[in-house]
Amino acid sequence: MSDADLAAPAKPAAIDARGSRILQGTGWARQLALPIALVLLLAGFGLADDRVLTTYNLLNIAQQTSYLALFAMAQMVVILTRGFDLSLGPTVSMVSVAAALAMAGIGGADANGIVAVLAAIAAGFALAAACGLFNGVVVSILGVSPLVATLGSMNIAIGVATTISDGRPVQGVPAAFADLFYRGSILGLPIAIVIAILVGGVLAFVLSRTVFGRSLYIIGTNPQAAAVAGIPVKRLLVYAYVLCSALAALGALMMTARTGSGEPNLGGTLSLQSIAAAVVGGTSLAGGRGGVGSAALGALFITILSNGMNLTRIDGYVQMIVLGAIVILGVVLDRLRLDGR
Amino acid sequence: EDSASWWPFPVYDASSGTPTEAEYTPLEKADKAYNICVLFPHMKDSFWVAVAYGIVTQAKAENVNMNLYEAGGYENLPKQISQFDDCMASGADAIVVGAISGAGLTQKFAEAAEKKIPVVGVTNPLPKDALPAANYVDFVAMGGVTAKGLLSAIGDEEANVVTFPGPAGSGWAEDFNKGFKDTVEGHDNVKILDEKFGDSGVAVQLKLIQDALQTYPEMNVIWGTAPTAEAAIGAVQLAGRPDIKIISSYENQAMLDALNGGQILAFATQYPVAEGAMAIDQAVRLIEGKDVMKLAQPKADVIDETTAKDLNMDLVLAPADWNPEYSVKAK
Amino acid sequence: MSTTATLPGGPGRQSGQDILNLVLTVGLLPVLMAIVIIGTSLMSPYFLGWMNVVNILRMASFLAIIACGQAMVIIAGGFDLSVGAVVALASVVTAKAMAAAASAIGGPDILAIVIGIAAGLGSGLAVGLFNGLCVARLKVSGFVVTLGTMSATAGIGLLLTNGIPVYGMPKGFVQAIGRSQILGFPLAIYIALAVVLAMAFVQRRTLFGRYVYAIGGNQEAAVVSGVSIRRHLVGTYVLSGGLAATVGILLTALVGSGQASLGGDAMMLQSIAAAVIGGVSLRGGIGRVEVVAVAALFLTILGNALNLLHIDSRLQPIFLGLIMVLAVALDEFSRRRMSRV
Amino acid sequence: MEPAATSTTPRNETAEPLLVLSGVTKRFPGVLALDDVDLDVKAGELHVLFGENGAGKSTLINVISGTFPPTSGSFRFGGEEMAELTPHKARAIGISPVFQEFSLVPSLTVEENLFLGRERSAAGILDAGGMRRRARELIAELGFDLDPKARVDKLDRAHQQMAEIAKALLGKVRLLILDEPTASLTERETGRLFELIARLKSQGVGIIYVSHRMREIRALADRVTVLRDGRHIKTLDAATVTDSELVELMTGRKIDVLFPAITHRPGEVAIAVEKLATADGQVADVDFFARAGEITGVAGLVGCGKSELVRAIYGIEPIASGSVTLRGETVTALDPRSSLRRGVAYFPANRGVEGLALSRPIRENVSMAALDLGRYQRRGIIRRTAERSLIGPIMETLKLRPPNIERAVGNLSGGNRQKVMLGRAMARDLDIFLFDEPSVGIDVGAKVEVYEFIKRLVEAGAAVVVVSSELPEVLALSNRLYVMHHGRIAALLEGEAMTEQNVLSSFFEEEAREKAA
Ligand SMILES: Nc1ncnc2c1ncn2[C@@H]1O[C@H](COP(=O)(O)OP(=O)(O)OP(=O)(O)O)[C@@H](O)[C@H]1O
Ligand SMILES: Nc1ncnc2c1ncn2[C@@H]1O[C@H](COP(=O)(O)OP(=O)(O)OP(=O)(O)O)[C@@H](O)[C@H]1O
Ligand SMILES: [Mg+2]
Ligand SMILES: [Mg+2]
Repeated sequence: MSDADLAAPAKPAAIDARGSRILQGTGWARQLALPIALVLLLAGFGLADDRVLTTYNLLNIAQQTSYLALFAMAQMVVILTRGFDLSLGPTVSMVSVAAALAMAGIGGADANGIVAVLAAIAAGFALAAACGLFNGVVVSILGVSPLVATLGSMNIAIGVATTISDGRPVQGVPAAFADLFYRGSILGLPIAIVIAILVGGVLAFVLSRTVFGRSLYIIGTNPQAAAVAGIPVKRLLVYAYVLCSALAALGALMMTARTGSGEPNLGGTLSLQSIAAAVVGGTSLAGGRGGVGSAALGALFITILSNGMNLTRIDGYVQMIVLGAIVILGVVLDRLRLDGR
Repeated sequence: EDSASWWPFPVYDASSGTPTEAEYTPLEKADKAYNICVLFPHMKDSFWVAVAYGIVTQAKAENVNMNLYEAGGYENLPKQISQFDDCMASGADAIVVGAISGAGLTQKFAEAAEKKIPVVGVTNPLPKDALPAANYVDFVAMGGVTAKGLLSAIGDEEANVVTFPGPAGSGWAEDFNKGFKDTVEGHDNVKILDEKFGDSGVAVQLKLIQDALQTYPEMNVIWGTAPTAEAAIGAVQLAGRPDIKIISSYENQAMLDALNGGQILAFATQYPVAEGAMAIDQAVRLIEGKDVMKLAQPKADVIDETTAKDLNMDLVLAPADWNPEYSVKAK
Repeated sequence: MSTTATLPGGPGRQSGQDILNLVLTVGLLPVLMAIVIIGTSLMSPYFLGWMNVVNILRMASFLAIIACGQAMVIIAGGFDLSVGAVVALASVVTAKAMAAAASAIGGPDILAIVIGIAAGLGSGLAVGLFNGLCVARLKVSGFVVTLGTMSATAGIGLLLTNGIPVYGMPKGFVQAIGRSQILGFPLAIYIALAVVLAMAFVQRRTLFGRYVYAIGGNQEAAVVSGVSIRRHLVGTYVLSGGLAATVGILLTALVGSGQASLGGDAMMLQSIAAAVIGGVSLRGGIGRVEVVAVAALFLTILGNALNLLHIDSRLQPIFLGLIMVLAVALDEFSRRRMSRV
Repeated sequence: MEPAATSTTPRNETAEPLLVLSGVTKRFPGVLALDDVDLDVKAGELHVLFGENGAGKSTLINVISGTFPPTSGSFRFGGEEMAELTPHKARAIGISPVFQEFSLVPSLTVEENLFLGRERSAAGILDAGGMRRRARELIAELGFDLDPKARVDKLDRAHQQMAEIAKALLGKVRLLILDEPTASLTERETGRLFELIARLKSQGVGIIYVSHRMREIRALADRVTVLRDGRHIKTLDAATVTDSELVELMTGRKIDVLFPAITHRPGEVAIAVEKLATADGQVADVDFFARAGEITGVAGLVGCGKSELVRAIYGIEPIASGSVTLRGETVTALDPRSSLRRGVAYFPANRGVEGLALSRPIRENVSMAALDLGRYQRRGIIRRTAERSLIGPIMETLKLRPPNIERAVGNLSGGNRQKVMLGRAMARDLDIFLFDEPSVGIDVGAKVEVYEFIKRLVEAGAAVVVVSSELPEVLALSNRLYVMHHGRIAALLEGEAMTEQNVLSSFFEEEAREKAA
């Protein structure tokens, strides 16, 4: 048991008790509040501009959401354990470049499709796993706070991404890759949406139905109790960070297919965005609270907001202000609703 | 705000691959009030404000609807891609894009082509033949122009240069740098001591410059982005090194003022206002299926004290009192 | 209490103990810093040059001032992501107000300068107040609130300037605040010293400081002990906003123009890194500003050393990230060893 | 006590009682914690609040000390109507609570905590010297072994309790409220506290006292008020009421004996510890063994290392040297996971911090330590139906109330929380049980159930170790009793020799021996 854990003040029981009562008693209200807000938001934009609610645009929103939702889900996994991953964005950049380089290395645009795709996947996930492993080991075994650990790996990933790419986009992504991760569609749904739904489903299953998922919630709620109950806290923390990076890598591959090149700046602001999406959706930074639904809803919320503002022609800087205001308003409403009971 | 005096504008027509001298003259008016969607990497400096000025002025002149979206910075490629999607979703007749990464948008370009939405590239370079029409200066060439300016200014004197190209991984910083380096190569009196990549904000550049002043006491030329030059002016003064020459790889209001104040040696320009205006015209021509110059390249110039007087400032910067407009409604 | 059972007693143990105790009191940071300083000065003759030392101190001053505010917020159990954006806003507001005042009243520069500084500080305090009120009154997490204000503040800064630098400040301002020196050191260093000393005093000797520790350490306990939570929470955010604005003003004077690109995410992350490396606990209740200032100096020296050692600027983030993680991991390790002894 | 003396001269008998509550109701979301309670406390009286876990005692105290307002009802203090009371105001007028959940800030020192909210200051600047002097004075006056400069999170619970009590006595006190103050004190400190209480009473301070320990109630109480389910059941004169009457009022049923008669049938040695020393030095050179079929007790003063001993055996306290042998097999590299696999269970004293994930359902908390078993999962996927049908009956036998295993543990009272911990032991097959303070903070009814549980374990042949600061408890339960002192075994008592007298004298002998050495 680390000293840091022991020194951490135990949350007064009254607060926890109240928090859990809310979770239980208002389960359905929590689930529904954000969706209702989303529908209202969408309806509002729909009134302002009639192109917002076209099938085409709705599909467009869904597709844009799938990327952010993937990253928010990745982030949520580690937030559940009281951590977060600032290196997620740079990991995305690094994976994008590495995958493109791997494909370029074996023949670029003319490479054999399957070989190229496999090479990209191998290179991307290997790097991401290394990054996740680094984060996990530094956080759980060396006991460094997730903030510093991932701030460190964030810098490292940025350095790696710009160094191996020489700072330029890496071109030569074969069509097979773009088909698989971007252009394809299943039952009329663009592949990105299909992947996001599949991953979301599997992740939801993992979190709610497996020993691993259950343990993450327990670790996030009370790490000391988890350790005393024989849960291998350190090992599972490492897994959580690796899983986070792996999901980020999947998103990175999809984005690379979407851009058609390996981009050293692809992840730029994704770290904060994914945290924002997860938290706005109701994932608690204090750990132990959240799920696939919260991450997906948060991502949808942010995407609809910016899509709506784009289509209703709100100026860029004003968009930033509105986005900030709405993020605050979102959590304030959440808070008021919880208090109102 | 009248663009009439800008035309004809001398350019290279590089449609066929080899640039030939040409003149650009836009249409009088569009046939209809088309919807044109414009995407910018950001609007955080006077350079992009200048491009926007050209776009807004020309959109008004040709009487089309225009909406401009900015992605908030070069680190936001995913956002620009989403904005591109939003443009297509909002039923734009054409899209004008200042690409964060030309390579990164190729998929989107292909999609727009499938949907028969014409796309025009403006200011930022794109892969060859990526779009039906574009206008930009090759950044490698821009870097080269500034190098030539330096070479002619120093004659036989020794020049020890540290370059501050801009953010690593942006693509454009690397290209500027390459152009500069390639051009000074083979000149024995010019030595490049180091290349310091870094975010193109004044604060970051200031720190890099101050560190470089310590690392390389022999440095006597600072070459870099406009914010680099801005930061360098103060840093050089503080360090008591008025002998250091400062050159900026592109233009903004501060560069013009600094040049007039004798604080920098030179800056390069690619006439961003004209670029914006041409892009709108190219878009209208594509929509209407008219003849279009596939790749127009403004003649990049390096501006120093002597040439500053002859410069048509209208084509370099937006008027000081102009406030960016993000949308234009056709009358 | 002893470890005699574990270690064979003998000569040398006592001195080992002494070193360990020393490290416990001063922390590992100065030791690491000494290593970096000595190492770099051996490899680069310019590192300990007067100009370079002044440069380092100036840059460290900016970071230290912001990190002090950030540290107070974190100690109270919060988070301030908006500091970078406040730096930018304050810069722009100062420059605009000063330029406007200068051209409107003509007269002596000093009046315009005072008006400009007041406006800049005011803008920072206002953002801080808004953050504080949201966190304290509406009981929303500081992380999310300041994420929102970060976006909104940056938007306002850009909206005011369109990203174009603001000129027209009286020359006196740039000369007096930005470029003037006292005993060979720039003004910023004195201001930083004053801020750190004042904050150290506040932490140790004032009610406000005491209550900030109490609130972050155990908010429930503070409540039942009759501490007014709201007022002091708001206080920490206002302080942080004010200090960030101070840096915005100093940077404006240094670069000679108001810039919406000053500050930004990098400044925000660095301030948090400095606070955490300086021993501030992200769970609140623990941390000393003077150590945070040392951490700010450490980070600045590190960046400077990498430049002076001719490390490729693309590789620099990798070193920075590794050293940052290493520093905190070692610290954590020694602290754990300590708690055993 | 200087402050008390200045504040109260005993009031004349006809005056209104110090504190009068009428019709106080407190409603939390979904819970009616207090239901129309009337109560009065006279100056110089010690008034015991008695009731099961969750009866509303702490809630009542919180209302009186201004932590939150009652939903309805009113109360008067010192003849004045109290409206809009804040914690600050309450302390200012002499209402001093000692909370069950401590009101201490872990990262501050004892001294800083004592003055929290009432710092001596001028213009916002602290008078550090003055406060230090006053803190030293107070601690000396109270006779506590407490370092005012020590950080609270470095103290054990007992010393934290002392700090909490000292904090309450800092200002002028007219009504002292003690919520289970002795739950983590040992005999010596408890004795000190009782002397202090007597002194305060004689100075006319009114005292509200909450405890689950019958002995204390007997020793201290003037009157006893019994609460049940948030309702005031009866107020009785302590001199005339019997223990069994009180317990019956409290639980609504009869409880004859607290400690069950346990038949010990010592079998093979289950745990053998040789020359054990922990890395933190709290345990040194300990030889210890525990057999199957009997309860092995460990008693000792605060900080003597008795907790560390069992924690080391379980594997959460690093071991520096020595060996641990479980059922003849010497184990190296102890950790909770492998201990559980070897059939060893540990019940931490601090259930909130080390035991339970409060916001998670009871079901998850019970199965938490057994998820590696095939019964609960297959290839890492949890068998939810199986889990539910296994945990449900376990909690039923433990008489969980309310019997819903999907509720969050945070909603449960102390006794029921302990039942969740016990349930964890039944969720897998275990035969060595290490209890650290098994009955701390739980009511008499729940205690009986815990003891019954331990009895069943032992009689089924398990090896049980009970570590406790409550002497009657270890004396009544154990077959053999170790007494620890300063990290070493001071005595091993068996059979007739297991008396309170012998335990205490072995402390003092050891103390004397150490002094001599
Ligand atoms: N802050 C709170 N929010 C909601 N419910 C609460 C809160 N505090 C207490 N309760 C509930 O009120 C009831 C009374 O609790 P209280 O703490 O007063 O019991 P108690 O008699 O002190 O028990 P114990 O002997 O275990 O200390 C319980 O059902 C408890 O769950
Ligand atoms: N006089 C003291 N002052 C401060 N800390 C003390 C004192 N005595 C012991 N401690 C601390 O108490 C801790 C050990 O106490 P702990 O309660 O775990 O032991 P224990 O033998 O289980 O006692 P108990 O179970 O009776 O509380 C150690 O961290 C030690 O530093
Ligand atoms: Mg209670
Ligand atoms: Mg103990």
